Amino acid sequence: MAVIEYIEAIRLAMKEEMERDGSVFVLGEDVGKKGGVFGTTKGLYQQFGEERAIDTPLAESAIAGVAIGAAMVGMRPVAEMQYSDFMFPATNQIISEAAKIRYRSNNDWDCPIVIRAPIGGGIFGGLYHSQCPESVFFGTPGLKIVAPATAYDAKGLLKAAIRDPDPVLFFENKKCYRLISDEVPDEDYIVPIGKANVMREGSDITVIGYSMPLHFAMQAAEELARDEGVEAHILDLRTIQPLDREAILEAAAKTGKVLIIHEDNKTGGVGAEVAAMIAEELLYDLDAPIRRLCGPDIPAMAINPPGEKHFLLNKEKVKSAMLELARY
Amino acid sequence: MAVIEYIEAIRLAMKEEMERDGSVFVLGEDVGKKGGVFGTTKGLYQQFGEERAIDTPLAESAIAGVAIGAAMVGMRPVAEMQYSDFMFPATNQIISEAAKIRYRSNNDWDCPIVIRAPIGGGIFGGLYHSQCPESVFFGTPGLKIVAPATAYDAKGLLKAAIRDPDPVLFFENKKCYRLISDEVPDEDYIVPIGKANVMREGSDITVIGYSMPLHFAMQAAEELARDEGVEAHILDLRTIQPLDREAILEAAAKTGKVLIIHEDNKTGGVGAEVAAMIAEELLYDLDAPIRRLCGPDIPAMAINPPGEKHFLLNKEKVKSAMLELARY
Amino acid sequence: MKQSGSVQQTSRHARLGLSDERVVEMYRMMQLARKYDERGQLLKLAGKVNFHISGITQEPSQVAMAFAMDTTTDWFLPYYRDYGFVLSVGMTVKDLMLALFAKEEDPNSAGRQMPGHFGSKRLRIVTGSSPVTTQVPHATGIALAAKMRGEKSVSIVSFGDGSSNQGDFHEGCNFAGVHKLPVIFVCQNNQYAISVPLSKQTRGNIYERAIGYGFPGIRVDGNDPLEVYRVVKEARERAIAGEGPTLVEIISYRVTGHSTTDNDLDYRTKEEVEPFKQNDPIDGFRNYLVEAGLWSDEQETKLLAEFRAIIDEATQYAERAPFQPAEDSERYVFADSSEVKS
Amino acid sequence: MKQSGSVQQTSRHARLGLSDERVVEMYRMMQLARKYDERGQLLKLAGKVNFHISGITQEPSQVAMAFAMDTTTDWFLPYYRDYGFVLSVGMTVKDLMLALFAKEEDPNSAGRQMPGHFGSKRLRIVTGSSPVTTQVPHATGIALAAKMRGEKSVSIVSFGDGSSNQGDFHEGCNFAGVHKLPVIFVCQNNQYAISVPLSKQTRGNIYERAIGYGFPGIRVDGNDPLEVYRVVKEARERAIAGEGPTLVEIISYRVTGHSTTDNDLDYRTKEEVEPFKQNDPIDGFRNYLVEAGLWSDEQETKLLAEFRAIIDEATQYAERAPFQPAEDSERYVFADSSEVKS
Ligand SMILES: Cc1ncc(C[n+]2csc(CCOP(=O)(O)OP(=O)(O)O)c2C)c(N)n1
Ligand SMILES: Cc1ncc(C[n+]2csc(CCOP(=O)(O)OP(=O)(O)O)c2C)c(N)n1
Ligand SMILES: [Mg+2]
Ligand SMILES: [Mg+2]
Repeated sequence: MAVIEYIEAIRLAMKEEMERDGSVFVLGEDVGKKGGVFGTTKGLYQQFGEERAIDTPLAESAIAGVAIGAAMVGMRPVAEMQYSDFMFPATNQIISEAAKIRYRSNNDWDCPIVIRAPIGGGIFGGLYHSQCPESVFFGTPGLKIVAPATAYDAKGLLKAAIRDPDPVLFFENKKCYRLISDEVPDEDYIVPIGKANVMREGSDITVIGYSMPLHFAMQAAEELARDEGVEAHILDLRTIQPLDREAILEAAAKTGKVLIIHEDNKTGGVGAEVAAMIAEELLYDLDAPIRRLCGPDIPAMAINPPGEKHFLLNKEKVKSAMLELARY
Repeated sequence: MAVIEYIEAIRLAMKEEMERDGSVFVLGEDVGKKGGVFGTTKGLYQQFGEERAIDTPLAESAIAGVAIGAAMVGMRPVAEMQYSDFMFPATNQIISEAAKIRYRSNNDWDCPIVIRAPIGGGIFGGLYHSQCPESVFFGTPGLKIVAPATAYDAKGLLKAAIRDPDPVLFFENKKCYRLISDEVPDEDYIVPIGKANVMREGSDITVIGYSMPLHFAMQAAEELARDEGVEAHILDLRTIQPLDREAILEAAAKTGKVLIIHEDNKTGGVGAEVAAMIAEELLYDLDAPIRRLCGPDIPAMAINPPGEKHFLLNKEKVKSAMLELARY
Repeated sequence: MKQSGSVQQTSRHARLGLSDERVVEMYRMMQLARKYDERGQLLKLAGKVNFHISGITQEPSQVAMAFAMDTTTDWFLPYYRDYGFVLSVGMTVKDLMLALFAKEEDPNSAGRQMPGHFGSKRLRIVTGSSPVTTQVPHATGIALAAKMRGEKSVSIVSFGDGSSNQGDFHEGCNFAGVHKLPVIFVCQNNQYAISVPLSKQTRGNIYERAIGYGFPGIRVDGNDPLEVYRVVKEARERAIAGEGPTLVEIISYRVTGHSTTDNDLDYRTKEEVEPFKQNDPIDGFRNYLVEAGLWSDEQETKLLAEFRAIIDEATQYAERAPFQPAEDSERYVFADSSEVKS
Repeated sequence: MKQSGSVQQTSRHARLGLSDERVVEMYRMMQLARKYDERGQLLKLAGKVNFHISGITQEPSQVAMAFAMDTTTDWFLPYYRDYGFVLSVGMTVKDLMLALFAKEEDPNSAGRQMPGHFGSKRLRIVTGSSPVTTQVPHATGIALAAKMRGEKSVSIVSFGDGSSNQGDFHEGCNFAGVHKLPVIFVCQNNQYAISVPLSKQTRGNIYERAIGYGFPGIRVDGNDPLEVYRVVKEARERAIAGEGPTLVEIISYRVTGHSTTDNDLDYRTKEEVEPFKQNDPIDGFRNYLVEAGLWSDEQETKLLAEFRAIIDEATQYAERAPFQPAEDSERYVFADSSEVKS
């Protein structure tokens, strides 16, 4: 086991899958010779050649559409959207095509593509290099959506996504790329899609979330345990579609006090569904209203530091919401 | 006051606004000479000429993008997407552009467009002529989204949308077009965006929804009142973004038993946000778990009659959910 | 599709490498498509089905493009009017009828999709949807896969004139151009996108758009199926030889309404349509065969009787066939066993 | 922009209708853009700002296109490298610096957007975003509005070579072609889209794409700003005369990395870049002025001093200026008073 960066975990997953299976290839803007604008595909071009690490024209609908075509005849494309902010031109290909190919053909055809896209802010990327597009694709049946928070999960989920028989959106957090490192086995493994993970056991409050903000919750939980004697139970959804209903209900029931966190805007976000699920099934087990701490309902985060900070969650914001809930 | 069809209310709203304001025009596929594939724009071409009832090339991103450009310099375009299923090619223009123009320019520029799109099934339209795309756009700050259920609201909300200084998605229900008729004043009026409407007063259960399924709820409510003595309180959201928080909480508090209905898939739909809102604010006023009755989580409805029926809500399905809740 | 039979050096089809049998078979497919299509219209009129969309007068060129391809290696991405195309690559009238009646046995979608939304992996017909032009990048992606795997396979994709104005046309063509992929883009230009005439759709020539992508674009008269055959065959040869894509614009005219829900007299006149109805390319092709000594009135009578029987039987079969059970409409959102292959 | 001054019949600029003063002013704008740009790079190196994106060597053609337009009637949709363009239509170095430092007083976005995301209603510069090519249909829509209102106004929009491969390019151009709208589409072809060279972006000639939309497409050497001026001016005249759009492809070469976060030696060599650096079009234009007797070394020295002072002052001002307060980042999601106008 080695401690590696989140971005390296993603890179390794692609490299290993490309070694394992000749039908796996990557395509996208600048993913070839340059190795990606973040360096996520570094070395693939050199190792596998320009035919399997394809620098595409600047056209996201084609990136998705070409990947879909190739997938339908048996390839396993991993398409990169340079920033998730730039995947909207591909929406029609993703929602009308990828998501519906199996269904509309009554299982005759399938579409095993992976679409990777970096989400989230905190890199002074401003309005169009920081967004979380989850709520746009969440709620479209036929799509699986994963959003790992750790290097371990990133590698295991990306491998699972590449091997999955259905289309998977892989939302990697660009702030996690170099900030998050953890232990990743040297051997081949996958993290199953659709399974949440208890990151921390606790009995006072439950925090449910995905991606970067969970790290704030983990830090806050340590401080709250130390300073306030509050033990937080933290559930990482990992897969946001399909949601791990069982794990969510179990985690909520465990403490009866639920805080849901994500960076995507609050209204219409994944957190709304998680809350609705709990409100539908566990109402009488709750000891406090279901709280959500999310990005504000503004179009995107400003690039200026006060604006960015105002938008983003951080340890302090999460901690005070957790404490408030514990004291409720 | 005359009783008119829902589709006629929409047509009249456009006609009257075009008469009132020379900067209002309509554009879209087949909206001119043919008057729209549903007939919604009938007569506008004849009355206002081909320059104000523009038959566009088959290109939704251009329809939205051209409308946005014109709106930025002071026009009031009403763009039609022939079916809401076909608005996805315009997603980038809607989410990246229309929704963010005011915000990104710090209020220097604005984008007063209306995008009309017919939603919903029940016309044997199959997978791609029946969808409800609300969840895709819901949760994108900067967009207003309305979805009227009655002719009165359709006319008043479309007029309000056309006069609104910001982009409005106007989701008209194609099943309502000819099925729903109600009284509409001859005089000019608007229905304010952002205000829900109590369709029926009741004290036993609360039904919250929008668009076509509300008519099932109204019919079911009459039968339940007559046969079971159950009085349903029915709230028509009318505007789904921004949601009328106050009205939702008031309606939920009124009976303590909430059923949310919509035709869009359950997971990630508007109903999730409504449930989450209630769970966040009103937990202790509830006498039953918050229930949602929505389209199943399948990509879209089949065209064959059993498949379509299976997908859609109807009076019976809504009624039994209402009764179950009343008896809870 | 292997060619056989005696080659008559003087005839046009022989010069194109088409045997007498093949060219007669082409005619059969055109007529079969036509007769199916006419029945579809009748069934809608009779209220037996909810919807039908016609390819009338476009069949000869559709058949010709199919005959220029290899059904054992190539991939087909037809659009909703392509009855002539799909029948030529192996779909049966019964299959089409099952789709028209939206029955479970429909191989295209088990009656989930509208008729005209073709798909059959067995026949190498790629599943299609309603939003237009999305299939263009798919065809490019399939050609990319063929190139990556070193397969001698060509993908061919149809779409309308209106659809050529979508972004996906541009992006799909351009991508194929960059990589010199084995794909043939066929625009079936029937002069209308529902009610919108060509003059309101574009001021350019669609075939000339290929210039901007660096590959050949060719305009061909859809009423001359042998010429369509030649053009598509040459495009296929170029593709196989690694010379990249071709854009083919087939000129026709939509003589029916857009679909059975469209009243075309809302936006055009009978007078405009009539000459095109008169100049039916199926008649033209039959005349060619008759002149070549390959077809006779008796054969025609026999053929029509044969097709009537086929279509009658298919109609009855499809009408009686069961729908997919309601519960099954929830199947296949994802793979049944969503386990990861390893 | 009115022209004045004595016309020297023999000089190129005079033949184009450019006065000596105007042509000197063009030079000033090129240099101002260059000097601002160089300072931007330095400020990033010094860690004072987070990001800068360069237009170096593209300024002369940007200035030329702006000078061919009318700042009182036309609409401008520049892209992120268009410093030469926006300075020429009235934006100041101080405005640019305020954007670079993301300060509240930035007229483009109050420091919300990245630098290079221009917008100022006062200056008729239409607010832009990061996703490329979305502005192309906007320019078409603005031209449509001009046509509907009978205004003598032309919109001009810039985008890169890579961006010309987006669907929105196709759709926006085609729509404008159909309606013969007064819009000029300018592709600033600098041979790269970040790391992707032109050869991997398209096999066609970008300017020839106009053929497919039925309007003229013209390729012009970006190192020859007077020729760019001529081409854009003629395009504007055609637009005003109701003759429709023009696509102009300006050939340049991106000598810097894509932005300050890009190391271009990851994908190209110094040797490839060097000749283009040497062949700086600003030098070329200065030589032209010197030969025409309009410019001297002293003037140059003075100009550089003047610009240094302007840029120094703007930098200091912007550095000290306040950010938009955090709470205000929630403003302007919708109109402040979202009341309906009636
Ligand atoms: C993206 C999208 N927008 C709108 C429609 C509705 N629609 C169906 S067919 C059609 C016209 C297509 O015209 P064309 O491409 O010329 O093909 P034709 O029907 O004439 O063969 C339209 C607008 C659609 N199917 N997809
Ligand atoms: C839709 C979209 N996809 C990706 C990006 C990321 N991106 C920013 S600039 C750029 C390259 C643009 O190349 P080109 O159009 O040639 O302009 P240049 O930067 O060379 O001037 C890319 C890929 C983007 N901004 N928008
Ligand atoms: Mg057509
Ligand atoms: Mg470039």
